[in-house]
Amino acid sequence: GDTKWYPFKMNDASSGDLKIVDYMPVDKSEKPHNICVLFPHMKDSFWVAVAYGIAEQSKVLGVNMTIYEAGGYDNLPKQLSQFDDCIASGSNAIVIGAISTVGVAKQLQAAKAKGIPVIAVTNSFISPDLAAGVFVDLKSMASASANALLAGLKPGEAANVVTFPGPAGSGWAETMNKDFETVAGQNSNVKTLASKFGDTGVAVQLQLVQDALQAYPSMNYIWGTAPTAEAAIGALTEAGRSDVKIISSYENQAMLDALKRGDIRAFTTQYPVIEGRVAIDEAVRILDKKPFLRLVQPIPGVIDKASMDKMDMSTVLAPASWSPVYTVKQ
Amino acid sequence: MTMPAPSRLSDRVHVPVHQLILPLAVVVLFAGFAVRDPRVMSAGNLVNILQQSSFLFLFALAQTIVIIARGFDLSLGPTASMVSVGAALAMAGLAGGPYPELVIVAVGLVAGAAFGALVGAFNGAIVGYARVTPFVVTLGSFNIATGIATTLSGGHPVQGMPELFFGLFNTGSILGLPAPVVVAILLGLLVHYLLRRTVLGRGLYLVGTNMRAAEVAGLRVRLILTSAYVLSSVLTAFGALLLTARTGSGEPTLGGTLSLQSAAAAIVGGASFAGGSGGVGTALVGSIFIIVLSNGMNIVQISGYVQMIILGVIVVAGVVVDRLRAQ
Amino acid sequence: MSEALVNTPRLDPEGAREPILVLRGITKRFQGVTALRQVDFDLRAGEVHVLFGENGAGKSTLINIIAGTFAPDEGAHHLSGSEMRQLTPKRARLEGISAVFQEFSLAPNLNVLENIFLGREIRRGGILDRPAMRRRACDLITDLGFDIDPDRAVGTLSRAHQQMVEIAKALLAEPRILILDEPTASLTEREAARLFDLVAALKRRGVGIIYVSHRMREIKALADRITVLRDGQHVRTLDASGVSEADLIELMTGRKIDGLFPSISHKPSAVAVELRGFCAAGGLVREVDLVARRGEITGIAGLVGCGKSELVRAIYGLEPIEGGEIRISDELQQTPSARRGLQQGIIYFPANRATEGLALPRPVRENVSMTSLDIASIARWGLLDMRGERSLVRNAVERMKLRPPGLERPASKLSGGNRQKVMLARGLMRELSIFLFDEPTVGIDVGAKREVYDFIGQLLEQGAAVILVSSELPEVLALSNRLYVMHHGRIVRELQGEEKTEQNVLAAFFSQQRAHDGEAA
Amino acid sequence: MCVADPRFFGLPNITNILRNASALAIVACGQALVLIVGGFDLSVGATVALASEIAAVTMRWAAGIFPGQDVLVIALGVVAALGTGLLIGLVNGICVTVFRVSGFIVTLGSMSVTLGIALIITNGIPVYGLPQSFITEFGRARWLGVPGAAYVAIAVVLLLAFVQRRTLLGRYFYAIGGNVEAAVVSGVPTKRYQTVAYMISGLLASVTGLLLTALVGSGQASFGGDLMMLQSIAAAVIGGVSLHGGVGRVGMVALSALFLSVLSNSLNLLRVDSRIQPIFLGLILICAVSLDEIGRRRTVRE
Ligand SMILES: Nc1ncnc2c1ncn2[C@@H]1O[C@H](COP(=O)(O)OP(=O)(O)OP(=O)(O)O)[C@@H](O)[C@H]1O
Ligand SMILES: Nc1ncnc2c1ncn2[C@@H]1O[C@H](COP(=O)(O)OP(=O)(O)OP(=O)(O)O)[C@@H](O)[C@H]1O
Ligand SMILES: [Mg+2]
Ligand SMILES: [Mg+2]
Repeated sequence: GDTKWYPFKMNDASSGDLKIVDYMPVDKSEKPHNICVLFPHMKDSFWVAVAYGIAEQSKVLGVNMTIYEAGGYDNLPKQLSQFDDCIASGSNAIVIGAISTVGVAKQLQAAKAKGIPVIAVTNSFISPDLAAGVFVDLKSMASASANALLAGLKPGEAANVVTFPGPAGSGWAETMNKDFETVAGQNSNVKTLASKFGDTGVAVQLQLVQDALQAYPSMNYIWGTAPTAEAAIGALTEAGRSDVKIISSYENQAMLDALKRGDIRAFTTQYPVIEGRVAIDEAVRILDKKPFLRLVQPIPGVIDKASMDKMDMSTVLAPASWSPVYTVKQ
Repeated sequence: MTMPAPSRLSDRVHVPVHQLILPLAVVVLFAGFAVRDPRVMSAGNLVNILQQSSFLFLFALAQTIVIIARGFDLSLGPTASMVSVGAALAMAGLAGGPYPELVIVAVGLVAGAAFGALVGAFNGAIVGYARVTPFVVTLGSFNIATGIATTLSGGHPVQGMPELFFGLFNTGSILGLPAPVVVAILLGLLVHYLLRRTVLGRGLYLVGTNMRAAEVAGLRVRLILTSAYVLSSVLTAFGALLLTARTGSGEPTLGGTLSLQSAAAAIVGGASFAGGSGGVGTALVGSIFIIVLSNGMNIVQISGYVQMIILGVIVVAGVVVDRLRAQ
Repeated sequence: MSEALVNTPRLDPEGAREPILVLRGITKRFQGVTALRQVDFDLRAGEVHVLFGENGAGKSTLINIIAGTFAPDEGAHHLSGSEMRQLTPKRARLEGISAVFQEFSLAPNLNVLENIFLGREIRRGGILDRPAMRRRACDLITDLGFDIDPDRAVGTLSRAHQQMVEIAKALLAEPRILILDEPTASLTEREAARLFDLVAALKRRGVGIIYVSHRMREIKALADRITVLRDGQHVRTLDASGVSEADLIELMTGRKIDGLFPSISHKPSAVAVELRGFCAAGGLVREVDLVARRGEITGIAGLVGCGKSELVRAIYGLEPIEGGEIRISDELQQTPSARRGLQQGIIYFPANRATEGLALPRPVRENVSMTSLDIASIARWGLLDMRGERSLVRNAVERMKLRPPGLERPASKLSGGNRQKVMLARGLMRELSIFLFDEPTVGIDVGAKREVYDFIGQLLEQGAAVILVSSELPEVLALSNRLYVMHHGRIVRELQGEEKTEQNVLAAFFSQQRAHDGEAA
Repeated sequence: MCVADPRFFGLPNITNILRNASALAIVACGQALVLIVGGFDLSVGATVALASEIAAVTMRWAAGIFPGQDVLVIALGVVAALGTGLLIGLVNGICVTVFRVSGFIVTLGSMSVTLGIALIITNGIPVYGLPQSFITEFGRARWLGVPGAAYVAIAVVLLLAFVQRRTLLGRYFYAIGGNVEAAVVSGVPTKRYQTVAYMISGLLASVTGLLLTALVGSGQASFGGDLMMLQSIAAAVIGGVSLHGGVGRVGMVALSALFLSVLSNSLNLLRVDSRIQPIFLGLILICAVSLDEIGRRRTVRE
């Protein structure tokens, strides 16, 4: 827990304009506060990375922490119930990775009325009732990966992209997809052939990729979620389409491994571990009435073969040996 | 929840002892959690449990109605999503205009109920007239409703509903009971009356028990089946409206896992897929059982995946004990 | 009768006198109900031992205990001298006990062949030997003289044909003890006669036979000994010779009943139902001309499968009509339906209570009021008047002498005869003038039968028109004023007054049968 | 749809369809057997997931102990996965027959438990480190242009079709589903056979778990979504299996799995918008089954 990750360069977006700051956590919490953490799920290494940051920072700062996961993005009612249960069990602060950015708005008001600060982590959401937010700007995430695509483009090379943004109706998939298309579309050589929405399981994405290979023979770029990339690697090998390049819109363990093997071009990261750490730090700052930032945003990084070795991966993913803990007790 | 027990309303039929097992299990479970952590019994948490139960209760009741008619509604979840988006769009669309909030909310309610009725009529007509297995019909409309919900909303939550809507259906309270609980009680009483005191309700049980005999006895079987699905989907729509008021937005994925959850609550409570049994009471007991269980586990801080294991075991165990006594 | 069927070794005369089955002090309880209380029973090789008693007396329960389906709560059970503990159906079958169950042991989704061999499949090398099974089954069916297609799904067969399958199934193995629980309940003379021949042959072979029936004629013809049960208790076991019908009935009911059939006075008046060139049910009913008048019972008799059921079902709108005219009270009907029929005062009581008549798990009250949910004293604007319903239903079941009379008991917890009364009580709920009965007394005891006949008699006095379809010949002969005989979908005879005799009916059955066979050849 | 798009008949596409259909058909056949005995198996999806993970974890572990001995490693993984499926089926079967609780509730419970275990074992992170030959020679292998999975599916379907028609097991499954009481009084050990049906279903779900693991190259908990469970029931019911038991043939179930796969593949190939696709899917499904039903009724009339 005592890896020295700070100071960490982040955007302070509290005022509306972005300001780069060196984020510094507090040393210790004044009291062992009870912090309730709500996750959409813990079914992939991405959320495990956030959990890792949260658990580690809770230990370092000396607070009590419990994580509840809702079992998936299609379980909004369950997250709402968990939110209520958090309030009922007397938490001092709530850190939430919201399933629906606006779906928990009403819950937020209830928490605010009870004086419980709510900190949004990882999943972006803007609300006056939020005490603080630690999440990446999805637009910058999408444009980072679009830029990675553009950067890799040889002069005059045409890119025919099929995007696999994630589940329809999730909001984030739609947002990222739109921004990716906008940014990538600035280059007239880049064409988006289609967007294939689907759940972020490897099996589902595999079928989508396989069908897209048939439906769009001219496709030479795949941009999509981490499970898409994972599925696409096998599908491309099998179809003998080594010319198709893969860029992942976010990070997980499989992406790191695939990058090491050279199976994908790049993936973008929002440093989920740092998001988790900062979220806990912000919660403690608020509870201890210390100065805090209303909205901190990690600056998305593009990780490719070149940048991989220079980076501290423990800011991106949990160590392979770490097994998730759901509660930290003092 | 303070629903009158069915025994008091229905015709002097005394409740057999074995029907009290599951409610007893709920109490024991609750007491067990309360011993582990007194916060389970705090006033805040009791209201919380009531509120959470009232949503699941409405969906379980909707599912129970078709289960009584020997059917099954797989499309319940997506219907909830579709209603949420549809009603939110209707209200948000009018919100900027010159209409008073009350009118907008009324339009939203009517739109939501109409969306529900539409799905129900579609399901019911095909089940009743073409006699296709309910599972397949509602699997079809599961997909259709999912598609409509995401297409209408463009995948984003729909915002901009009038405050009155939230006030009436979420934050408001009567006699200390939160609005969703009040709505659930009212609808529960209404459905109880409908099932026990109307020709339609009687028909549902008879058709579900023995469709052939019902036909021979001159009951309008097709009409009854269609009405069952319409009624069920309208009830789902009300559940969805309450949830929409709770989330503050029309959510295209609101209903995700509700189809299965509602069926679980209905069956745990004592309805049977063989048809002809179940009612308001079983839906109530089933949903409270599940909510108390998951609320308790959350509060005593059992981690997510362990919760899944415990939930699975206790649900089966609860039903085993309940049914063993019945034999 | 073929000897191939009955290849049980002949018992030595010595053994014949020893009981092969002895039950002592058998008690069986179902939640709250004691179905059997300290019952003793024994069966000797080569005898027909009749079990006799009212509906619900415990006959089927006793049989289920012998066949290993139910475990007794108390009592001892000896088979060929050795005590049976924890008898399972499988074990009982291995011991040579075969049963024709009252509630058939058939899987509706399987075909006749598969059902006959259920639990006794012939295998070769772990694989079903279908040709061998087919051969055995066809031989058996031919031997029994049953007219059933081995490849038909049992669920599509009429109750009568299912009964035949059930009998064939029980006779497949060589039984040591054969149990027949109302085997003729849906059969007509022809099939029943074949069965009796078979019973006689098995008897000669030393098979012990337990026979349950509510048909007095059969009991007199077959029985060696008779055991009478009443309310789950053993009343008496007596030799069949020298016991009179009236004595038996008195033993069974504990009271005197004057004769099986009431005297019914027919006063035919206006025509209620009239059929002209009526064709229906996919050719099962062909060019039928029929008239039924108010104030009389119009009987319809015929062999199994002749279409007599289909005829009345078509009148009630349950079978597709393919031609001809149908008039109800002089009004031409286009497409009859159950609902419209009821509103016009027609009611139909199906032959199969379980599948078409009752919603068994529902309370008696709901089952009785099922056909009357559209009348004002039960429901108005779709809202039920519970008080009105209860009082009407109570009145109806009281008149039917339902036992027990509780309205809230599920129909499934009643005995066969009482289930029948629940269904018939529907006839007392609303204004009705035309009553279509299909086998109204299937499986019900002598006392209850008499009550059903009295009920029909009362209807007649009120000026109703009654059409009675029955495979029990004495019943239709005694009750009907005019009797139509059907054969292969057509009406072949109309018998009235003096002509209405058993000989004439049988002659009509069989002359037609011969003519038909001749045609076919 | 085939006319509209020549790519539909391209070999790679047919390979894809066959592979997807095979995975579904295998699970659906197991599901069909359970439905035929009058049960319900909601736990198949979770079983696919757990079997996938157990296989991957076992292989990773075995590869450490027996480096280079791929055949042994794979065999251990396969046995572990199949054992997992059988065990889940056994537990389901015992709960259903001994406690006489509906299959729906029992398997709902075991689905929750199984998925919980699957997620705890791996924390939802895919399990890598499978022998390469497992992926190349099994998962992505093709013989005569047809994917390996299709051979497995065909073998399973043929075997089960034989079981259904020619063996006591198949006969008793139908009898139990048609009328349990009749089966009991006819001396059929109904509990044993019901349990066997659940075990076969568990076993086949684990076979699909293995196929998907080999195809994707890692053990995944995400295989266990509701999707596989719903689709398996859908394939069975569309294939003519009655939810009330006693009716259905695995051949038709396999065909309807193929139908479902072709349907979603065609919608993708026709480039129908992802969000509208479900609407088409639902309508086609209902139309197909309604027409089938109406046709069947007409033939019955005639
Ligand atoms: N499975 C059961 N559960 C509860 N009660 C039962 C059950 N089977 C029979 N009974 C009751 O046991 C008693 C005896 O029933 P049984 O079926 O043996 O009568 P029976 O003599 O065969 O009548 P019937 O002539 O109508 O066939 C009846 O009161 C009946 O209601
Ligand atoms: N030989 C046969 N084998 C199998 N099924 C038959 C046979 N003959 C007729 N059926 C079927 O039996 C039914 C008609 O017979 P059913 O027994 O209902 O006629 P019924 O004249 O009313 O006789 P009953 O009233 O004595 O049962 C039809 O469904 C017909 O298809
Ligand atoms: Mg009986
Ligand atoms: Mg008949």
